[in-house]
Amino acid sequence: MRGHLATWANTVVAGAFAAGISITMPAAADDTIKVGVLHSLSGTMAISETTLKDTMLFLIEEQNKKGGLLGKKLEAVVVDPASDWPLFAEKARQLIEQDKVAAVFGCWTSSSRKSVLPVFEELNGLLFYPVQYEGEESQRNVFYTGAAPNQQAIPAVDYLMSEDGGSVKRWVLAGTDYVYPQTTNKILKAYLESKGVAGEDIMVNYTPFGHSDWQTIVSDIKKFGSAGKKTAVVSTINGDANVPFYKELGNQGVKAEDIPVVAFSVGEEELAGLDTTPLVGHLAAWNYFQSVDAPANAEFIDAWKAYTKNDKRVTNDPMEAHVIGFNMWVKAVEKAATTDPDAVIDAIVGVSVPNLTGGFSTMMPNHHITKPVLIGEIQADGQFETVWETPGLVVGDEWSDYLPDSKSLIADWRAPMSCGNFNVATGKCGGKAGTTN
Amino acid sequence: MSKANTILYLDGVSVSFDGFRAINNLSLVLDKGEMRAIIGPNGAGKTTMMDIVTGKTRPDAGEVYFDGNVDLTRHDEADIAMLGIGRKFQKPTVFENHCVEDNLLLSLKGPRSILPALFSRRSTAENKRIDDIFDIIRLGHRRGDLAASLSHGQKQWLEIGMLLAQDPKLLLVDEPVAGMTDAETEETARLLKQIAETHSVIVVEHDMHFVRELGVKVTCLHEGSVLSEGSLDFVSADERVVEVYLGR
Amino acid sequence: MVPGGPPVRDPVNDPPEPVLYMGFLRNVVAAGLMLAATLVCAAADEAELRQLVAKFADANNFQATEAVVRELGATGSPAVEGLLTALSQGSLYVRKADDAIFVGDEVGPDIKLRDPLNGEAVGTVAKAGLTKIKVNNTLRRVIRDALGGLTLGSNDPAVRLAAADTMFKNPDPATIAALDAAIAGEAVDSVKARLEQARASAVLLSDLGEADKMAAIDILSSRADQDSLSQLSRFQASAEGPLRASAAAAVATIDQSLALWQVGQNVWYGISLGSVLLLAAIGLAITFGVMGVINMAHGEMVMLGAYTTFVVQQVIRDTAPGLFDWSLAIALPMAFLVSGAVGLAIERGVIRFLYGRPLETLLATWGVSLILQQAVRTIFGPTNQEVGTPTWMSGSFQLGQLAITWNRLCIVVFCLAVFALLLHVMKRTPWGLQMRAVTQNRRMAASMGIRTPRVDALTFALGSGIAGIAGVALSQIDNVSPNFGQGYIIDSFMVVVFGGVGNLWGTFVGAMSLGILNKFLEPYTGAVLGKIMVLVLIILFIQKRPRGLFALKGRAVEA
Amino acid sequence: MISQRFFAAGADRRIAITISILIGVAVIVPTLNIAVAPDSAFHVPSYLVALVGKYLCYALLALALDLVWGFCGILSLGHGAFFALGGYAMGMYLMRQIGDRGVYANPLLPDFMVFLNWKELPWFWHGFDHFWFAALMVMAVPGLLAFVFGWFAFRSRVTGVYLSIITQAMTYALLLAFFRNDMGFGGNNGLTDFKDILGFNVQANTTRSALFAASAATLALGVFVTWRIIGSRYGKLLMAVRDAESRTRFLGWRAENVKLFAFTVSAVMAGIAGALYVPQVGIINPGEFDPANSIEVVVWAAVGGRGTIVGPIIGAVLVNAGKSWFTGALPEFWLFALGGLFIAVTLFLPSGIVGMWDSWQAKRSGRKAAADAADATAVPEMAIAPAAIVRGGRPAAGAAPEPQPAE
Repeated sequence: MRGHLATWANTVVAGAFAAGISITMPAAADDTIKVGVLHSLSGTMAISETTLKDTMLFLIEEQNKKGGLLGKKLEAVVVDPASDWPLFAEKARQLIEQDKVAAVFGCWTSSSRKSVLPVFEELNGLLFYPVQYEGEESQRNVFYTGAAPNQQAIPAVDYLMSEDGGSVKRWVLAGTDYVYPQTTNKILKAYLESKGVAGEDIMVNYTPFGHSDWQTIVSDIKKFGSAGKKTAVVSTINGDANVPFYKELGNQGVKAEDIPVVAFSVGEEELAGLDTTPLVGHLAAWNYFQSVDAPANAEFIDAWKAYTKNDKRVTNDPMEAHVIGFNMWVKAVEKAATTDPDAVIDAIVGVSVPNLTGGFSTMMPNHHITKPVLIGEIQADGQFETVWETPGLVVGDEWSDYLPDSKSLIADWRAPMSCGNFNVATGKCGGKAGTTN
Repeated sequence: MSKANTILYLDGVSVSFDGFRAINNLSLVLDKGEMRAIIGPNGAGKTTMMDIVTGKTRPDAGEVYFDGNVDLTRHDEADIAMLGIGRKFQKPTVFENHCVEDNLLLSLKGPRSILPALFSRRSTAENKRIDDIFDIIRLGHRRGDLAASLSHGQKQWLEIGMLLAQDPKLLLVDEPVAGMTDAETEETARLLKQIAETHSVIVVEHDMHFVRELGVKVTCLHEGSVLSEGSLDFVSADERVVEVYLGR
Repeated sequence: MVPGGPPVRDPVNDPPEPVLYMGFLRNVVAAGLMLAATLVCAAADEAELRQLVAKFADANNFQATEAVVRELGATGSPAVEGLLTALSQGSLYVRKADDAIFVGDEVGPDIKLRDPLNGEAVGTVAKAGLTKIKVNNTLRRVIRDALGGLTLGSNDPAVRLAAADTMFKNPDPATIAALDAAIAGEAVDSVKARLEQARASAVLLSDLGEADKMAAIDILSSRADQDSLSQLSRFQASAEGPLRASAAAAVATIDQSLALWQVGQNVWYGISLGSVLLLAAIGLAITFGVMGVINMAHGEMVMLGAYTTFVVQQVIRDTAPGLFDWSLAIALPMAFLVSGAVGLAIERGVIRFLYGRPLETLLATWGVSLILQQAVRTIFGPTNQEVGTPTWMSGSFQLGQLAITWNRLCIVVFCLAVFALLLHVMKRTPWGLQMRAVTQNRRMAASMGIRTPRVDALTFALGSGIAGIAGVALSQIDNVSPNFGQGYIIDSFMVVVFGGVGNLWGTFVGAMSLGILNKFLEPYTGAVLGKIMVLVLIILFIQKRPRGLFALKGRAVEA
Repeated sequence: MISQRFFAAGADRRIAITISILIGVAVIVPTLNIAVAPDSAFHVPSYLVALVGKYLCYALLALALDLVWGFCGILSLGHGAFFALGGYAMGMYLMRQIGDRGVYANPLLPDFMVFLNWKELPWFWHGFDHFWFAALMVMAVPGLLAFVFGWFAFRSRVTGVYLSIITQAMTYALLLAFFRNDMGFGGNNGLTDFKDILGFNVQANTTRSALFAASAATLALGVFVTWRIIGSRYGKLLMAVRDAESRTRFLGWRAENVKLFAFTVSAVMAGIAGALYVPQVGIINPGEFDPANSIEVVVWAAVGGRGTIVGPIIGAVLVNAGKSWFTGALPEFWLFALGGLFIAVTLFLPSGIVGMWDSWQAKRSGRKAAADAADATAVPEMAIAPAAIVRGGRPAAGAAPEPQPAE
């Protein structure tokens, strides 16, 4: 009897620790620098994030071809957080604590970023986050290489209000019901009202994730648009729901000339799943399009297609964000001559690297970067054609000027301020004042 | 008819399922302390009648009274069981994953709410009662075994034992000897007769030998109503009964 | 309608019959010419046109291009039609060498050039040697309006009708004269009616007299749709006196009739959503309802059907593009076979060992669904795959004030057909008889000589195959991605359980009522709350009828 | 009496061992984490503490589910909802503890309310600044939901797949509702960025170790409570309801109340598990309501062994450890491995790991049984695993498995 109990007890203990032991197994080799890749490869977000994992592997391979970093080879550590937010935190902890990665490139949704934030803060890791997001955040350990609302939403609305964009007077703000659209729409609403758009000329509509029956909403949009004033739809509809939305738009005959739809979450990858002929002319606002005519871009696309051995693989904006973020990190590590996070955080502000649209992007003290804003129209071949771009680069604005509570906040991670939410009105750093770790 | 001295009183009861009349204007009266055998071909409505008495099925029409003045149509199964009607199913239904003793323990008369069940200890009175029942159903040697391991006949007895533990005023026993050996059948008849000394009993059975052994008044059901009633000899002499059993 | 764009369903209510009207052709051409004559004093000669066209080379922003387009439109010359169409499609180029303008067709890395005015082939040039003239929405609109004026004289009634519609939506008092001419020359009644409506909308904005405007209000109120409503209400806001009153009355009438139509529209949306639910659930009604297998991999069967469609279309695109319109018809049997075969393999490999343990089938099929999802992800990649819509399924048509899209209509019809077929199989064929016999009394069926394991396997394969063909239809409205099936599995279970397990009609009524309920709630509560309310209603409904809508009644034998 | 039974033979002994191990783990692991130098071979890294702490919460959830599924036959596909509600109650407390240290330095409103322009704290957020209130809500909210839901469902005699599907509908509806930002629970992002719990920094190693110890101890308590429930007369009744519900009704028991009690207790346990989970993972968001999560809980219980007390714990720990390992080691293919595991378990281990172990033991001891018949009173725990006996009321003897229409 005793023997069997002992065996049984062993099973429990062994089971409990199996994970830890086996994860520790790949012992860290000292001659490599590890880079964590934290993108979902399964579950609902795999559709968007898998490409970013491939991008990172590609960039690391390219860097190794150039001789690595600080004389060492780079080594990618890929994990699958499976679109499960708490799993993101677990995996982030594993990457930093167990695998001792020098930096992590990852996350897509705001929830996943929010879930890993405390981990990066606690363990003093580095996260490069490549996706456009709602802003209202600046964290010492995170670098936001995607667009803040002022680098995407506001220029898009500006364009539509301009004569070129059709002098739009009436707005439908349609989004998936989560934080990014809610915040973006709040900012846009405040912005539109500041430009004299009446409340009755703004229609806000939210749908659940993965919404697939768009009949009612598209017909509502049509109705709203038939009031005689030029109408446009600003879509913050999340990835998955876009395909059925555009299919319904096409079928109900909503033409871009009549009611253009400008989207912030629809890129080349999403369009790859669609016949775009009926959608020609609908818009997207990004900081990068595959179709951008720049030597750097052409070179990147060729190398990417060669790497993936797939002539049809498209590129998109979050990929460019990773390219910029990765190059910035490389440059900062070279500048600091170490991968130590504190040194990299100090070194990276002000680092400037070429982006793929033919200019340079710079890491600002608020850990957001400068980017051009491009407005593109969907073409029949599934690509975008740039119809407008900002004359210069736009600095990512982490705290929106159009939200009453964040108006007076700024972020500056350089010493001596070193604060993510400094209130210029009160002269105080809110929240985690003086947190250096 | 007066309900006063009856233990069970059914008058004009009808019920139908999707247009099929399972019970059709059925009237049946059982006196206190009486044992009655109910026979009838398949589909005569025997089990449905029991469903009505025990509250499982609500009648579409008619009166069902228990103990003279309790309207059974207003109560559900658990209420009716607490009023003092115990039922044994056609297919022996015991708690297969409990030991025999626990089967009886759960059936013992007593409070039926959750908290007492959660904290109660077994009392000496309960132990005594269980021992008594084991004496009656003669399963004392199997008390620690899983009910699932009992033979078919033993399960039937266990179920009867569970009914006894409930201490009901009226027992409804559905085909107690189905699948039993002759010896077991005899034993069961003895057991039921012993029970009938202190309880009112309705026995539904096909086995005529068994019914004869019980030696009680017989009611023959057909198509949901009473076809014939009286002693077994009287009923089996009834031409209509012969007809429904043998066909034309 | 973008001229020269993809063939779009003919928006004419009564089918146009150009042949019938051959006799009037001359008239029509004459009218067209007359119209051109009224637009400009004299037809511009070709040299002048070429001069105008050459201006595109210098136009380096949208406004400049727009100005050129307006000038070209103002010439009224039919010759510029092709040129403008090409511009709106983005196939007008400037040759870098000499700033000459051409219409170009992409042929691989090169572009075949044509003369912008007479369309004669000029030669082929590498892409690098040309600059495309960029267009945007605003410009496309301007072009469309310009073409609207030009195409009023077209030979094709459909084109004239489109032109009338464009002019209706962009009323301009300056066009009244042209419209009058067009109306006078128009022989097709439906086109004439639209022209009159276009004229009426222009009249409301003009400074014509009260009588004219009254007549215009009448014409518009007879149209009674959203557009005429908004034009009338705008007019009402600015008008005075009797005009205002009669416009108000017209607005009220239209409002009322539109409200009625709205109910119809909601019913249609509901039916259409219901048929999507039904398609997704109907296979489950067999595997779950009839066989009792809690098949969590059902959604993946639907997904396999959608991927089969994708593969079929890929093959057709590569080998026989002409067959593309038939791709769905070809995909249907393929999807049935693929999903059916996978279902058969699952039944033989896993489920048959688990019969009688329904909750464990849940576990095993959950595992199967994970494997299938990941397999598809590994083979096809995680991103959406493009499943094209055959031309006959694109676009929409108007039935009164109901906008009905062809793909939804096809799905509704298809769904009813599948349902009818399945009913027929279950109720009228020997196989269906065996299936029912086996599910009702297995041992009896076995002793009658029915090979029950075979019936089990085929029944499961049938359910899976039906899920596969549902995937073909659903690929037309949703993302084709590895997560495709996940979106339908919960809804499918809700439908089957709501309708009553084991009853095909229950599934039908369940799907339709949930669909319609959802669509009636949506306008009031929004999509999210609407869905939550439907779920809560299902929970409450199950309290009322614990065995679903169409529960089998009777003396259920209970242990 | 209790101590006597506690150290009795057979199943009870197993419980005693489990509780001892859990309490041992609760003491030893934090000690090894805090007191032992990081370079020592005995040091338990914080990463592992957080990970295993998470598994223990899952184990408690699986145990809660097993109380209703294994012992009462109610297959709830919505237990994740109770877990998440408990987690939200705790998350609300943690949010309120942030006070004015949020990014907007608003002393009253959590950050997500500030940037969505909320002006005042919604009424249901009041009280959550007190730990006792939050602790009460951790139990009361899931308990109340389960009570109301169960009261209606069991009274209407909704059973079998119908019940399973409406529990799924419940969690799905809650998922959609919590996604809505208007609900005031932070929408998709949920509640995060916690600072303190009871005045201690949630990110500190000591706090994490304390939370770990609390989880292990709570799980031990959960095991104890479940064991006491199962061992009582009510526990017997619970299984009686599972095996022959109508029989219990005809014996005068109110089967709906029997189920309702177990369902409510189970929901409360799940809520507590969620409350312990949230401070350890640092976030609670509507993803926890995902029906797929609830199905996974069922899978854990089934893998470990349904209808046993230790089974779900082993299942939860093993499956999650496997998931942690696979997602790191085979990021592209782990779903194949996980899916394959589920299929293999159902095909080859129909009564789970513990069930298989027991039947193996039973076989072994069966050989000794002839010599040692006196031990018959010790009922092996396997006996209450329904999988081993009769399925769907059909005699197991010799009958080939066959499909049955769902009820």
